[in-house]
Parts: sequence; structure tokens; C-alpha cells
Amino acid sequence: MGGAFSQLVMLGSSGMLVTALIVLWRKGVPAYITAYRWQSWLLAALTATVGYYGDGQLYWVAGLLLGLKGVAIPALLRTMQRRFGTEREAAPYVNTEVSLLIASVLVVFAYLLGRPWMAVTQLPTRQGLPLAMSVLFVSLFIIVSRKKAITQVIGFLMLENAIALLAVVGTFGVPFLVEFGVFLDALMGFLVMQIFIYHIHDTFDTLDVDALARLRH
Amino acid sequence: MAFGTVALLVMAAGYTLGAVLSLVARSDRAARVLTAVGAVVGGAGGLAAAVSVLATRVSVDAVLPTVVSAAGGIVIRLDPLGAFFLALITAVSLPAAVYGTTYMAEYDGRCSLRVFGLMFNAFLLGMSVVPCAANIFTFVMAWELMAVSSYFLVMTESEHSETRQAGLWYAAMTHLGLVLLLPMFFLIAAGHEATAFVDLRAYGATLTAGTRTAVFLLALTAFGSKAGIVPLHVWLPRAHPAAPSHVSALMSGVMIKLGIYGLIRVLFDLLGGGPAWWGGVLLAVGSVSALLGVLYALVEHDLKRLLAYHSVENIGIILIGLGAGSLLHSVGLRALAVIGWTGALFHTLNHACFKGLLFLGAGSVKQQTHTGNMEELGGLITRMPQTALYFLVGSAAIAALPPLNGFASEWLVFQSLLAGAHISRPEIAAGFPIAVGMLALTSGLAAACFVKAFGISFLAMPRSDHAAQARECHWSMRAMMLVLAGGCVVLGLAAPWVARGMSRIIDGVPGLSAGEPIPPSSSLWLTVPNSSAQVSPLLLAVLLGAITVAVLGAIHAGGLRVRRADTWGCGRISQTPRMEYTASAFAEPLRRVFAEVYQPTQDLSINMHPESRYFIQSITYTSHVVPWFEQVFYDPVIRTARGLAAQTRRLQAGSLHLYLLYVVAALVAALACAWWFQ
Amino acid sequence: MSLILAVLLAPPLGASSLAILVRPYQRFVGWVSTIGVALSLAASIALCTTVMGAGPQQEAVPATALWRVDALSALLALCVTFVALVAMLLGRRAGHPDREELARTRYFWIFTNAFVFTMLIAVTIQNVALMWVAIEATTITSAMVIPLTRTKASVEASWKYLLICSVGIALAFAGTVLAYFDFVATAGEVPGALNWTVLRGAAPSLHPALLQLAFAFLLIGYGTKAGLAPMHTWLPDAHAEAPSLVSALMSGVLLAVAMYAIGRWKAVVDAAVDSSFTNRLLMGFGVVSVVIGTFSLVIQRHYKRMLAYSSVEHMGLVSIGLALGPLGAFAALLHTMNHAVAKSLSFLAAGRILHRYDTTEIGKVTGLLRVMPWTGALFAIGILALVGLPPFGLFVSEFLLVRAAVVTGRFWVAGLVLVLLLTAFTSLVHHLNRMLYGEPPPAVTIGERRGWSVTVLAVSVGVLIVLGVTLPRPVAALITQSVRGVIP
Amino acid sequence: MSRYAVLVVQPLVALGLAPGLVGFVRWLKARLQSRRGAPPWQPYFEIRKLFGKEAVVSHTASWIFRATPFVVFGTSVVVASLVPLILVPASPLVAGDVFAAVYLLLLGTFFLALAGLDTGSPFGGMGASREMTVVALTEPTVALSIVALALSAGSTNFSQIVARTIAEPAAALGPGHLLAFIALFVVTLAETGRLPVDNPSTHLELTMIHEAMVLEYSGPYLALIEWGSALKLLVFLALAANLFIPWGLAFALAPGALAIGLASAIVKLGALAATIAVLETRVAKLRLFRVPELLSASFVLALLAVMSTFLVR
Repeated sequence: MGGAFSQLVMLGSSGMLVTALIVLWRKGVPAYITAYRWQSWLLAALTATVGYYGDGQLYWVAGLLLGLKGVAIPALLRTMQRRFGTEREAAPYVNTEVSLLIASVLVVFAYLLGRPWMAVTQLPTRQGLPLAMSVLFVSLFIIVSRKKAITQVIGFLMLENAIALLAVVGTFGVPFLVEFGVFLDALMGFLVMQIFIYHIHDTFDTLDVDALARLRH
Repeated sequence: MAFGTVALLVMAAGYTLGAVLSLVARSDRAARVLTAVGAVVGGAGGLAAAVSVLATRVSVDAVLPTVVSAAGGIVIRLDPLGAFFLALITAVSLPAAVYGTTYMAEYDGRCSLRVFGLMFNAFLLGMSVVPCAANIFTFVMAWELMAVSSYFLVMTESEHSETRQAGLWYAAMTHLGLVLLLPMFFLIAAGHEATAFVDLRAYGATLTAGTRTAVFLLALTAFGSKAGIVPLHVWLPRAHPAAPSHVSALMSGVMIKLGIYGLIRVLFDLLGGGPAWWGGVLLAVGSVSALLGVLYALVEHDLKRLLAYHSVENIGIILIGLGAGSLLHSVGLRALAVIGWTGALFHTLNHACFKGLLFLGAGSVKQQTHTGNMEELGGLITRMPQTALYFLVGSAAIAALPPLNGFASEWLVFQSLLAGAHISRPEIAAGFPIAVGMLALTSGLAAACFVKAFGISFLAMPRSDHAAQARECHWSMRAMMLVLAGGCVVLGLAAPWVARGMSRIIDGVPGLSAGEPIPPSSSLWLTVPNSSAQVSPLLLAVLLGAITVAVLGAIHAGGLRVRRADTWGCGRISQTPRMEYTASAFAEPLRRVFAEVYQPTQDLSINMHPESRYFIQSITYTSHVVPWFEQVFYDPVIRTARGLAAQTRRLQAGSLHLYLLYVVAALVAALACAWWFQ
Repeated sequence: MSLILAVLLAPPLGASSLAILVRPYQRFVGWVSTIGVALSLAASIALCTTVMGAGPQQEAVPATALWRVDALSALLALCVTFVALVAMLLGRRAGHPDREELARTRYFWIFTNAFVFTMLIAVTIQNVALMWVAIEATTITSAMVIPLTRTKASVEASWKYLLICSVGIALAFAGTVLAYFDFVATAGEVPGALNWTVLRGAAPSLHPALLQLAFAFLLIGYGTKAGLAPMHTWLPDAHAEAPSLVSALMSGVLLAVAMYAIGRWKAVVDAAVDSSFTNRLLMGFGVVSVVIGTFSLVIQRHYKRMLAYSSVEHMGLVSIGLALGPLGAFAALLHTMNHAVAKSLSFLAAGRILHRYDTTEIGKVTGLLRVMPWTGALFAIGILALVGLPPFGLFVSEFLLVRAAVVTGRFWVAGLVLVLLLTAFTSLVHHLNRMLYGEPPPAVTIGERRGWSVTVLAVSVGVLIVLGVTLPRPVAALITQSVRGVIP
Repeated sequence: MSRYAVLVVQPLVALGLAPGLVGFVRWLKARLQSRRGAPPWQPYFEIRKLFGKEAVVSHTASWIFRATPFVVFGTSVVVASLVPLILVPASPLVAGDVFAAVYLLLLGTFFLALAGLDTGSPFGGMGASREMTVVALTEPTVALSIVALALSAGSTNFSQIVARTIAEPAAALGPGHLLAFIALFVVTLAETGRLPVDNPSTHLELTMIHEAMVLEYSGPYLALIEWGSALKLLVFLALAANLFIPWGLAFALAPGALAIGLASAIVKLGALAATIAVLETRVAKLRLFRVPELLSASFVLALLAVMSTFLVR
């Protein structure tokens, strides 16, 4: 039982890492949205499998994950993307090759960081921990390096996914009340960011964050 | 309760009431009167407390532990040393307060006299509590209250931009004092819970040599910045002229003395004296301050700024006395050391007296002529005879001319320097003659400076119509100047009696006392133990008086005929004020002699007549003396601060990505630190 | 206990929901929220007295108890409600009705009350993860208020604030999960595991290496919210652009709530491994914050940004205080309280100045004492309190902070802090001079009535002086007891 | 009682001798320049003549102008009573020591400078400014030469110094004493306005220092000031003579000792006056900004004198 379960978990979390890398690799916002949708679906599936092996409450969590992050948020992202019609990502600070290189360095760093944890826990899903950390660092890198406001929002959402993954893999899911609170925050955070993107578009008529550099010193 | 405690309560109540009532006064005039009433009542209380302690030599204790008990609460203890300084404060603050009521009349409507009243009484309260403070928190609280309220007093005429500049310099330097005061006290009380001075004395004895040196250096800088020793005196010539005159009299005459009080209390009372080099440093700093103070006073042409520089000089003289005393004490010649300390304390009292008088005189001149620049004054002796007389008494006293009080205390300081001859170790004794040379040069230059100050401002013909229309000031102002002038004369003539009182106070402080009982000294002669040098100011005054009366009688008996005529001018028709000697001309020879010290900047511009090259239209020559140590010490500090600030501003460059990069960098740093310290 | 807690938390929630339901009568909503916050203040004072008397208050069943109020949280609740009351009394004027303005005021009241509500939850909740949720909610609610004026600057400031703080808070949640992961790995699934009392109890058995890693994440996360350098970059923009009522709340107490979270986690980590690690990190970030905060003050052109940078500096001092043992913690908590009152006073006065001069440039604001004598005087008192002059509270806390540094033998910290305080003092007094004195600009109307708001600000000045001159015994006892919440 | 009498008589004798001393210097200078010159007792006639004349006072002058002559004359007489001319006053009645004497003379110069400024004429101002510069620069030298004497004697009291030098004649010939004597002699030239610092017999106002300040005085006031300055010259020479070569001073009140004292005083003062006269014929007036170099040279001499007393001891 343990082997297949941990294999599945490994598969799921590495899948999420791959979707994060897609954002670094591709250049179009629609591609980022699909990457994010895939990542949320994988996370929901992973939570369900852990629920199957762990306690049953995680099914509800998986369902909530699927509904909110798998369907609702990508749809809102889609409408926003279509409305602002921003096809191509402006030239990011770091070109694709270098970003992927940095991503690999970050993954190695996550593994280095995760090494002491392996000794600590006997959970079958412990293989997923370093992966969760690497997804976290990669999404941080996305937020820092990409110029479009929408891409930064997607980076932030992927960061939320990474932490949810960490929770699921590390502790078989935090208590339900906390899970519900985190969902609420993620949703409200996203909604507020969406409102702000409309604000930015109205006042700056560009979503390029470099324009937001008037407040200095 | 003991009389002393009641008096202290009256003092505190007087000042607080004065502050509150003047804040809520209806009219400007009422505010002025209430300020003075509060100050006088408080001052009287303080004086009574001080005199009772000095007379009975029994300290007065009062504790308000409930207040801010976490930081140690308010603890008051007035011992003889503190009482002497409290007496000095109240002796000058009473006349200054009364003088201020009429002097501030010209500020009616121009600035808020209510706030001025509040700050004036708060300033006096802060100053009076400092000598009574008996634990760290009370001392530092009173110290800062004094600094804050005096900052607002300096800022009363805030419409002038140089007053604002002066205010900023003053605030920064006094805060530097506080910033050094805290670590000094905490170093002494290191590790122990109790912060009362009684415990600090016990801890002081057990400090290691390194900590004692650190405490000495911190104390010298902290109290030096308040007293105005040379590198730290830059605020003094800026802040004192900016404040109203009776406030600068208090600041210059009394507030800087609390720096001296702090030095004595920390170095000699809490730490109980130190190694010989402490005295050497005090002596060196004192001599340099004295000399540079008087040198810069010489080339100064604003009356109040000149007096401010002289405060630096006199603080230098006091430090010479302290330095000589502590050097002799550390070498073991304790009886001789008492002369040095007596001279220093006596000069502190004298300086408070004549500096207060001079500033009040300058205030009257400024009130009548609306200018402090000596080049525009002149001929005031005929228009303001009494102010001129009191200013003359003050000038003679500060130039240490017998039989006034300045001479007595400087004579004692000279004798303490001469006592250096008895020191066996040549490397210590060698410093004393150099100090004698510098002190003598300082007193010579001081005499020259005050001839200029009095001569140019008061004598001959008025150089501007302001000076010409000057009238004698209000009688109350003149009465207060008379009180202080009388003080100078009485302190001068009764010098031996006052010196005996001083040595009894010094005996009270463990770090200073000579151990054996004080030898009885006559009340007519100032004497020096185991040396028959003696001087009697009273006898000198009597001899001078007798001779003058005799000669006057002889001349008038022979029928003195006096005829008024024009001043002789080599056949010139009329004598105009433009022909008189000016202040800059008077100081020019000395400026040329000490050119290396002044580093004067000179620029000469000759512009030719437009039509032809051969005719000169005008020649303008300007020369300024800018104190070089401001360039050497203070400009680099300000430049580095602004440079660092420019760098930090670039940190906030506006780009969101950069900010996020900072967060990630901080995360990596923290994780590395966690990983490193596993 | 739960009744008092209900009275504490209900009013802001009620007022916020009222603002949502009632569209037109915004002035009425303003009055309701002010009275509500006054009720909460009374409740927090009651909480303080009960906590002082009977020790930490907890719900009936400890394991599943959601709320826990000990001295530290009561102290923070007191600060939050006091500053909120003062701010709302001042901010009430914002509710004058015109159509487009009406929508903006409605948002204003909804999110300000929500902001106060989330802060109160953050300090009274026991569950560490839910505390994270509450602090994340404070970011969201306060971020909504900033762009109400819809200028380019405020939109930019709000976007930066939201993004940096959300990233920071996400890292904090990662830290929380790590700690929980460590706890689950050793003690297994225990109900109520995320309550910090349980965590603190189980701390000695946890793995030190993992906890240190978790604390690194937590310090960066909550440090971003607390404005510790180098994560402080959002602070000057957000505080300068937000309406003065909200920036008073944010600068005064939101930073304090974030420091409260760091304090709670420091107690847990110190119980597991000795306090040297956390002290080293806190000291490092504290010193960097004071350095950056002070040197940003030297050349500064806008007075609201000046006040923001001074918050960075003061939070650095609090962080240094937390790293200096029990006496240092006492100084840090007293400093948080004093700073909350003084900073909110200064920001509210700055708001009134902005309202009259309509510019945030220090250079353009001259002759303040003549134009608005009362507000000018209050603004000056606020600034002088912030630089640590005696009659005000901050002097006592800085006095104790330096004493703690010397007692614990860290002389270089004491020396560095004192030099930086001197630099900050000189630059703030310099800027204050430029504003208070001189000729008032022609376009500005001279004169000011001694109105309602001036008396309110005078009350907070009175509080500052009481804290400074006669630190009352109950307050000192409350702080000493709350020090036990931070130092194990 | 007799001790008090001596205390009064000694200044009177000094007063009597002073004009004669100045007259002797002028007469000897004239003879050295092969001129007949006025007889040495000419100044007595001048003073008597001036007392008879009327005093002309400028319109702008204040009471200070009229008080200064009495202050100058008074301080010189008091200093004369302190300095041992004929008899060393052993009584404790002495009103001051060497420092008191120096500062009394400073009081006199202070008021003289003020009087110079009072009349408002540029010459008075110039004289006052230069006089105060010279006095300020001579103060350290005077102080240090006193220190040199006091170091060996252990006190600044005149009688103690004289007794000490008589007790150990060898010390009188030591380097310290010699250097201090030369330094004090240079200071005497500067303080009393002799060449090379100031030319007493000049008529060009721009070159005067001492004379410029007293330009405006006439009648009895001028007499008092002239007499006071002459007495000041005598006091300085007596100081130089009796502190460094004290032999011949009377210690007891016996008439014989007093006669010897008077004789030795006259001889010593005459010798010093002669040296001044010879010096003034040989040397020209220094430019004002070269005077500080001369005074700093004398300061260095005094400093060496003090240092040598350390090394010798």
C-alpha cells in the first residue's frame, strides 16, 4: 500500500512542479492560465488520494480545491485575460533559458533544505516535501521575475498551491477549519487582486508593472 | 518635614504653578508677570533649600518612588555640592526673571508669551532638579527637560532663519549629550539593579580600569558638550545670541555650569577620582578651550556672540582649576589640590555672576538700539549711564582685574598651577608652566577683548542713529543689573571668606576632600597652604581708594580749571563718528598676530571705472574668520550622514520587482543563517 | 470571559456589516462604528483587569478552545481599540454625503471596521494558523481602503502593498505548516494541535533544526507585515497614500500585531532550542531596520513618508528589544504601546495638515504654528514624542532599552542604537523646524477653531505624558506579566 | 607702628625718585648722542608746571576720561608699596604678591586704553589697540618669569623670593635666574613703552603706542599720568633689580640698613637706567608686527628658565 501511495504522491507533486516550470518556459498568459488549471487539478487529485489513504475528511477539501482553484479562478482569469487582450508577455527581466537555469538551482536548493526533514518523519508522503518546497521557490521566482500584473497574480496563486501541497504532503492536511480559512483568504486575495488589476488598467492603461515606479525614496 | 524638604516643595510648586498659570494667562502682559512670579517663588524656594543645606551641611532627602518605578522612580537628595550649584542657579535666575518681565515687553504680539512662560519655568525647574537628582532616571529626566525647554526658549524669535539654524544645532548637540550620558551611567551601574547614586558610588569603586576610562571619556564628552569645551562648543555662539538676553544670561551663566557639576559628581564623587592622566586631559582641554574661546571672542563683533565665546573661555579656566586639582590629588598633594578645586568652584560662581550681568547689559543695549553689532553702537555711556557702569563692572570682573571677583578666583587657579612645582615627577610637572603661559595669555587677551567690547560699544560718538536715539532702560532692569554688579564687588572683596566656604564644600565630597582638617585662614587674606603667598582684595581696594581721594583732594584744593573743547585732530575741522576706531580695526593687530589660528579668508575686488582702465571705481575688501574646527570635525560627519542617506534612498527605487527581490534575499539569508547555526 | 470577548469582537463586525447593508446613511454608520469601537475599548479594559486578576483567560474546554486571552493579547487589544477609537473620532468627518463620495465612504467604513475586527481576532485567537488567516485578512481589508482616492500613486501603493504583504504572509504560512509538520511528526495527530499553548508545551520534544528553519520563514513572513527592513519597502508608499485614519491604524497597531505574532512564535522556538538563535535573527533584522529607517529620514521631502520611515525605525527598536532578554522585552512592549499612541497622534495631525495645505511636501508646508496653532502644536508634540524626549513615554522605553543592552553586555548595540537615535532626532527636528516656523504660504487660510478633534488628540497626548512621567503601576504590572508570553 | 610707617614711606620715596629716573635716562641719551640735553631733574619742573595749568577735556569724553588718571596713578603707587625698593616688608601686612602687582598694572592699562577710545579720535583708538596687543602678548612672559622665581622660592611672596635668593647666592647665578632676568627686562621695555617696542620721544602720532592714548590729556591729569608712568618704569626696574640682585636690601628697620638700602637702590636703578639709555641709542623702533617676535623670544627665554629650574633641581 505504501509504495503505490508514495509513488502516486511523487507523481502528483512532480507534475505540479512541471506545470510551474511551464509558466517560466512559455510566453503567453493563456498558457499560464492553463498551466495553473492543471496544477490545481493535480493538487485536488493528490488531496483525494491522500484522503483515500488518510482520513476521509480530505475528500471535502479536494472537492473544494477542485471547485475553487480548478474551475472558478481559471475562469475569472480567462475573462480578465480576454478583457485586457494582452497576448504576449513583455520582455521579462530574465530570458527563458536563464529562468529555467535559476529554477533548477532553486529546486536543488529546495532539496538541500528538505534533507533534514526526511530523517524526521516516517510518513509515506515524505518524498513530496522537497518537491513542495521547490514549487514554492519557483512560484516566488515567477512573481519576482515576470513583469505583467496578471502573471504575478498567477505566480501568487501557484505559491498558495505550493503551500497547500506542503500541508497535504507534510501533515496529511491541516484541520478542516484552518483549511477553510486558508481557502477563504485565497479567494478574497484573488478577488482583491482582480479589482486592483482593473484599477491599474483604468489608471495606467497598461498592466506592465514597470509603469508602477512613480513612488520613490 | 525638614525645612529643606519644604523649601524644595515650594521650589517645585512655584515653577510648576508659574508654568501653568502663564500658559492660561489672559493677556501677554499677564503672561509675563505670571512667568516672573512663578520663577521668583520657585527661585526663592530653591535658594532657601540651598542655603539651609550649605549652612547646616545636612543633606535633604525626598523620594517619589511611585512615579515610573520601573525605571527607578524620582529620588531627590540635596548635598552640599548640589546645594552650592542650586544656590548659584537661583542667585542668577531671580534677577534674570524680574529683568525678563520688562525686557519681553517688546515681544508682545510678536511671539506667544504664554508658551515662553511655560518653557521658562520648565527650564528653571529642569535646571534646579539636576543638582538634587539622586538616581539615574531623575538626573536624565531633569537634564532632558532642561534641554527641551531651553530649545524652545532659543526658538522664541523663530522668524529669523539663523535662529532656526541655531535651534537645530543646539538641539542636536544637547541630544548628543544625552546620548552619551545614558551609556555612561549604565556602565557604572552595569549589571546591578539599583540605579541610585548611593549604590553607584559602591559600584564605582569596583569598576575595572577599562570601564573607568570609558566612563571618564563618556563623561568628558557628554558634560563637555553641555559645558561647551572646545570641540563641542559650536552650539554656544549660535544659540546664546538667538535667545532673549535674560535667557542667554541663564544659559551662559548657569546652564553650562551644570556640565561642570556633572563632571565633578561623576568623576570625583561617583568614581572617587582617577589616575593622573585624567587631570592631565582636563588641564589640556581647559587650556585649549580658554585660549581658543578668547581668540574667537576677539574677532567677534556681535556683542552677545562675543559674550558666548567668553563663556567657552571661562569654562576653560574652570577646567584648568579642576585639572590642576585632580593632578595634584592623584599625585598625593591633597592639601594643594584643594586650592585648585576651590579656584574652580569659586570661578564657577563668579562667572555665573558677571556673565549674567554682562548678558543683561547687552540685553538692555539690544532693547534700546535693536542691534547687537558693535560697529553700529557707540556713545551709549552718555545715553545709558547706569547700564554702561554695570557693563564696565562686569567687563572688569571678567578681565580678572583686582579688586573684583574674577581676580580672586583666577589668582587661586594660578596658585594651584604654581603648586605644580612641588610635584616630584617631571613629566607631570612639565605641563603646569605651559598651562600658566596659556592662562596668562588668555587673561591678557580677555582684557584686550573687553576693552574693545566696552570701548567701542559705549564710548565716543554713536555710529548709527539707532545708537543715537538710545535711552536708559526700565528701572527694574537696571535694579537687577545693580544686584548682580553688587554681587561681583562683594564676592571680590569678601573673597577669602567665600574661598573658606568653598573649601568646606569640597571637603564634603569624598573624591575631593584632603583628608586632614582645613587649616584656619584669615578672613582678610586669600592664602595658600605651606606657601606664604597671600593677597587681600579688600586691602588693595582700600589703598586704591585712599590714594585716589588724597590726590583728588590735592588737585581740587589747587583749583582745578576744566575747559571743554573739540578732540585734537591734527588741524581737522570737525570730528565725525566715521573717524572713530571700529571693532574690527581694534582687533586687527591681534588677528594678524594669530593669523595661523584664525585662517582668515580674504578676498579683494577692484573694479575699474567703465571708461578707462587707469581709474579705479571701487575697491572692496572682505575678510571672514570661520572657525576651522567646524570644517575639521563637523562637516565630515554631516557629509557622511547625508551620503549614507543618499545611498539608503536609492534602496527605495520604486520597482516592485526589486522590492520582492529584497524579500526573497532576506528569506535566503534567514534560511542560510538557520542552516548555519544548526 | 466569552461574554467580554463577544463585546470586544462584535461591534466592529456589526458596524462593518451595517455599512454593507445601509447604503445611504453613511454619517449614521460613522457614529455607530465609533460607539462600537468605544464599546470594544471598554471590553479590552475589562479584559485587562480580568487577566491581571485571574490569570490567562481561556474557554471552558481547553483542547477545542478557539480563543485565549493572556496579558500580551489583552495589552495588544487595548492598543488596537484605543488607537481605533481615537482615529474614528477624528475620521468621522469623512462621511459627508455626495453621490460619488458616498460610495467611497461606504467602502471606507466597511473595510475600516473589518480591518479593526480582523486585528482583534488576530490577537485573541489561540490557533496559530487562524491567527495567520486573520493577519492575511488585515492585509486584504486595509489594502482595499488605500486606492479609494483612485490616483495613480494610491493605486500603485495599494498594488505594491498587497503583493509584497501577500508574498510575505504566504511564507509565514509555509513556516506555520513546517512547524505543524514537525509537531505531527513527533506527537502525531493531537486535537487542537495548532494552539500555541499546546505547541509551546510540546516544544522541547520538537526537532531544533526544523524549528529554526520554520522560524526563519515565520520571521520573514511576519517581518514583512511588521515593516522590518529589508522587507519594509511597501510601508512608506502604503502609509503615505492611505487616508490618515487608516495609516494611523496601520502604522500604530498593525505593525504591533505582526510583532505580536513574531513574539508568540519566539516563545515556542525558545522553548525548543535556546534563545540564542532567535535573538541573533531578531537583533540582525532589528539593527538593519533601525539603520535603514534612520538614514531614510535624513533626506526626506514628504512628511507622511517621514512618519512611515520612523515606524520602520521604531519597529527595529522593538525587534532589538525582544532580543535582549526579559528587561529588553519589557522595554520592547512598553515601546510598542508608546509608539502606537504617538504614531497615531502624529499621523492624524498630519492628516489634518494635508487637509488644509493639500500637499505632502515638507518644503511647501511653512508657518504651520501660525496657520493651525493647535494642530501644529499637536503635530510637534507627536514628533518630539517620537524622537524620545522626556515627558513622553518613548523616552522611558528607550531608556530601558539601552539599559537592557548594557546589562546583557551588548555594548555595541547600545552604542549603535544611541548614535542612530541621535541622527533620527536631528533629522526629524530639522524637518519639524522647516514646517512649524517661517511665513505661511499665501493660498492657505490662517486660523483654527479649538474643535472636537483637537481635544481628542489632546487626550492621547495626555496618555503619552502619563505613560512618560508616571508609568502607572497597573500598566507596568500588565507589561511584566505579558513579558512571560514572549520570554519562556 | 613703625612697620606701617615704612609701608607708607617706601612708596613716597619711589614717587620722589621716579621723575628723576626718567629725567636721568633722557639726559644720558642726550649726552650719548652728543647733545647737551635737559638736566635729569627737568621732569620735576614739568610735573609742577602741569599741575598749575588748566585741563582741556574733549566734548565726547565721559567720566572714564577724567577717572583714568587717578586709576593709573593709584595702581602705580599701590604696586610701589608692594615691591621691595629699600626695605623688604616682612610684616604680614603686605596686600598682595607678584601676581597682584601684575594684575594691578593691567588694571591701569585697561583704563588707560578705555580713555584712549573715549575721546573718539583715531589716534587714541590706534594707541589703545596697539597697547592692548602688546600687553596681551607680554602677560605670558611676565607670568612665566614669576613662575621661574616662585619655583625656586616656593611662593610668589616678594619677601620669600628675596630671602631665598640671599640664602643661596649660587642659585642667583644659575641659568634659570639669568634667563628670567633677561625675559623680565624685555617685558619692562614693552610694558613701559621704551624702544624698541615704542618710541617715548616721538611726535608722529601714527608711530606712538603709549603716547597716543595720553594725547588728549592736559593739565593736572597729564601730570598724574606722566608721574604714574614714570613710577611704573621705576617699579619694573626695582622688580628686576631687587628680585634678581637683592643684596643691599634692608631687612631690619635700623637707620643704617635703610641708608644702605636707599643707596644700593639708587645705584642699581641708575645702572639699569643707563643700560636702557645705551640700548635706546643703539637700537631703532621695531615695526609693530615684528614686536610679537621679540615678545615670543622673551616668552621662550622665560619657558627655558622654568624648565631649567626643573632640570637643575
